[in-house]
Amino acid sequence: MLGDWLPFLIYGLMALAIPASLLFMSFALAQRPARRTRARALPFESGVSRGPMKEQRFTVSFYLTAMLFIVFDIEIVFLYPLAVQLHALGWFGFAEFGVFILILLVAYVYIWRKGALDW
Amino acid sequence: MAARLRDYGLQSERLLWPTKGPSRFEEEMGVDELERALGLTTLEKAVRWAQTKSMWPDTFGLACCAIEMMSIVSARYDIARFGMEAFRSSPRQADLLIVSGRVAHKMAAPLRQIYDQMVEPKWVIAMGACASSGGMFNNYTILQGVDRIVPVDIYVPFCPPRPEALMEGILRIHEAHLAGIPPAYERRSVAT
Amino acid sequence: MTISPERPRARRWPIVGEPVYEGSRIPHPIPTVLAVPDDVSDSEDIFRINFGPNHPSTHGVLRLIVDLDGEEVVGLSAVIGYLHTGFEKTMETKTYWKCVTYPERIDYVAYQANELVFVLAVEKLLALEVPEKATWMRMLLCELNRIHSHLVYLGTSALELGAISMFWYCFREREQILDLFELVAGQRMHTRYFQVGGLAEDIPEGFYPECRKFVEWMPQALDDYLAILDRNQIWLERTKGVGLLSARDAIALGQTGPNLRASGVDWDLRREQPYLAYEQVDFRVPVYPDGDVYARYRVRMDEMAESTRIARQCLDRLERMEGRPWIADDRKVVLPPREELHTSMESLIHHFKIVTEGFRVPEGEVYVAVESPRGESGCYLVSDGGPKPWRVHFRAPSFVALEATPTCAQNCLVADLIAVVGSLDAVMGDTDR
Amino acid sequence: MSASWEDAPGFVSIREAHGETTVTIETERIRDACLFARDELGFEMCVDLVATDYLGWGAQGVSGYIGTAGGRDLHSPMTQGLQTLPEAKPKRFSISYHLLALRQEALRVRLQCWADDGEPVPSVVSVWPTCDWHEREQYDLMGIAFEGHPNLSRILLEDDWAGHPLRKDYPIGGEPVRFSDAE
Repeated sequence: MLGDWLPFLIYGLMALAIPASLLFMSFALAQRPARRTRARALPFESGVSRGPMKEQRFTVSFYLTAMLFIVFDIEIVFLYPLAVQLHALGWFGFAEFGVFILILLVAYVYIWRKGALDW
Repeated sequence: MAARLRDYGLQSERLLWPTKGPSRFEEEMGVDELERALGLTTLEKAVRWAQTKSMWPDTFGLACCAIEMMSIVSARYDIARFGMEAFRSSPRQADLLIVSGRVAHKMAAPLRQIYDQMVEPKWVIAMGACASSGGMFNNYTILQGVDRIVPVDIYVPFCPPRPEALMEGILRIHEAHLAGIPPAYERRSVAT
Repeated sequence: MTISPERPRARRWPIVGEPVYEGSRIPHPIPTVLAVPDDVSDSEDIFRINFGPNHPSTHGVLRLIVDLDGEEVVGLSAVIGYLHTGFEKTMETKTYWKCVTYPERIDYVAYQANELVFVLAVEKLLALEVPEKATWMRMLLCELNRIHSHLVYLGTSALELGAISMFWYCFREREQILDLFELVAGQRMHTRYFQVGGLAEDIPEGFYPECRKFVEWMPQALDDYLAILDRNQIWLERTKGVGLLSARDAIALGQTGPNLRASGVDWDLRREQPYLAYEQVDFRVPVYPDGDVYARYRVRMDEMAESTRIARQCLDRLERMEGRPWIADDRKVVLPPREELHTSMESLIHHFKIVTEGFRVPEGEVYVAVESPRGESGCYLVSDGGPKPWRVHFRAPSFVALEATPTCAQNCLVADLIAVVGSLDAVMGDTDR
Repeated sequence: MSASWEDAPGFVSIREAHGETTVTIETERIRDACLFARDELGFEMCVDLVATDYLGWGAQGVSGYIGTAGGRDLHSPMTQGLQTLPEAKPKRFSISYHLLALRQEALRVRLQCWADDGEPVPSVVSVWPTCDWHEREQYDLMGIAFEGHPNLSRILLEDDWAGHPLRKDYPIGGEPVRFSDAE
């Protein structure tokens, strides 16, 4: 039984090899800087950075936007199993997910009206 | 007879001057016959070849030469043929610093800091007369030549240099690197 | 969009359309620094970043110190001087002959306008009569340079707002203009083709058909740009209603040129104070009342169309001036022609005097202003009668345009700040001089 | 124009040259004169603000271009007889305000006031906000102290730069070049 999974394994390994080789080559073949100059450790701030970046708080609106993205992005993950099993589930699956999408639409209209989307 | 860059498939020198003999870089870096015949190459040469084929310049536009530097990206001169059309804005991803324009004393410190923050191996082109030698401004505010603060690989004359002149400078850097000539900061002490 | 008729109609105040916003938005204590409002300034949320000298979107080495509250710009102040080249001090040590090369490098995108303004200032002090052919050729080259400058503006500012392909379209037309400059003067930029007294050389014969070809092609290229950008929803979203500047604020901040005409002030030096031969040329002045980034973009697009019309009319006139003198023949100022040196002794003496010591400009002070692509570019020249200028000062439209950044950048996002700085079209060489 | 230049506050003299009018104003009254110019005479825009240093003005004597009976020493062109001496200036620095009236017949005027080294000049930022940077630049390069300016600091040069480069007694700087003709 395991045999027919072999091509998938080989394909997975090859897919894994590409990022691994990128990482390895850029690490192994890179030229080490000759002298650790102080300026290299500084953050790049268009050429006028004085010291390491001091701790700065981010406003909450970034966090809000991130949360909204997660809510609406994970929704797509749930669509994958539906797509794979669409024939098996037939109309029942379609209706089921219609309700799922509908609920998310209500959420979308709510946050749109609340103004969470515009900055 | 020492191998010629043409055998490496490098036509740059020949584009401009087909009948020219082996360039000075080749005489210095002779390659023995066997290795060339078998097409073998050391890992280091392969890495150098990869580095020259995607040497990304840093957008360091100062003055009039910056306008001509912009036009080498345009369709007519198209530096993309040498894999260089991605003008990186941060020195962390840039290999080549084209100082295009006159450097005031107020700009010297940021220039030096950006040069330090660039990744190795890095090259510097002093584009135009003002970057190479202060040009026609010999006064209190202009740095008389960028090589006072950063080691420079190639000086491109004219004011402003034609895009072809700048590309000639870039090709010279590619050729020098392929022939094994180390960048300027290794040959010369890093200018204090 | 209203295009004012060719001849100025009687009006007390040249403002067109209703004001963009009431009152004035110029920051109070210091007009050029947007201070962080008190209620927000003490919280640590304010994030200060440097749009530093080496930034892809500031055209050249402008440094903006921006205080951000999240994505919103609440504080802004500009630091300039990273390209201060000391033109005025250097020109005081050069004779007038050598000085003509310097102004081109000040505003290196609109170099012909700077060269013209210095040469006109010296000629005004000398009260020198310039032949008609030279006047018309100067006007033609200045209009070509205006198209060139607006193309560089359009290419780079569209590139920053995401319309990357515009960069390649605009630089394709720009190459054609640079070929014309190369044909006329031998070099693409900084041609030094204007001389005190007229032109440096006669017009080469191949120039007229080449220029005619460009002038025929340009309107179609402009339609291509409009087809790409004008109905592009992203472009409209990013530019409409961003960076507002009302007419009163623009005048108070001394804005001139496209920035002023985009704020609804119907003012163009080529029509109000005609210099060269602009009164004999028929062109229209685009004025938009909205005062935002889109209005400035539209003003520059229409100006390119108008400049093409002017260039066409200049070509028609120039083609009828074959064999006319292209430089004044005042021997005290203009070098005598070479062949004359072999025969006449006076020409040899004049030639020697001008070359060694430089021609003298009578004592006096004069201010000449010209409509450069960025606005009113002026030259204040003081002469003590000697061969070297005593004081030269260039009125830089970009220097003044950057003063308007804090006013335009109020309550806009960081991304809009790039659109605003791009639309003000400031060239750093011009700002720092 | 209902009011004319004569009744501008601090009016000293008016001069026409090369088609331009130059109105000389007393230095202390320059801000009132600018307010007068903007409100009464309609000069809404201050186009430019320039300071000029007249140290050593006319010192070397300026000669016309005509040779003299005694002949000429070609090597130092300045030895001709002194034909003309440029007209003497009241004080060392002249500060010129170029004004523009956005009207049908475009009108330009130059308000000029004279100041010595270190003499404060009233700032006109309150009249025309655009003069903020112009004044900072003239302070930076020429050393004119504009009192009443909200943010008078260096704008073009580094903050710790010593001296004001555009003054006549400030050397051009740069490096000595072997073959230059600079005396």
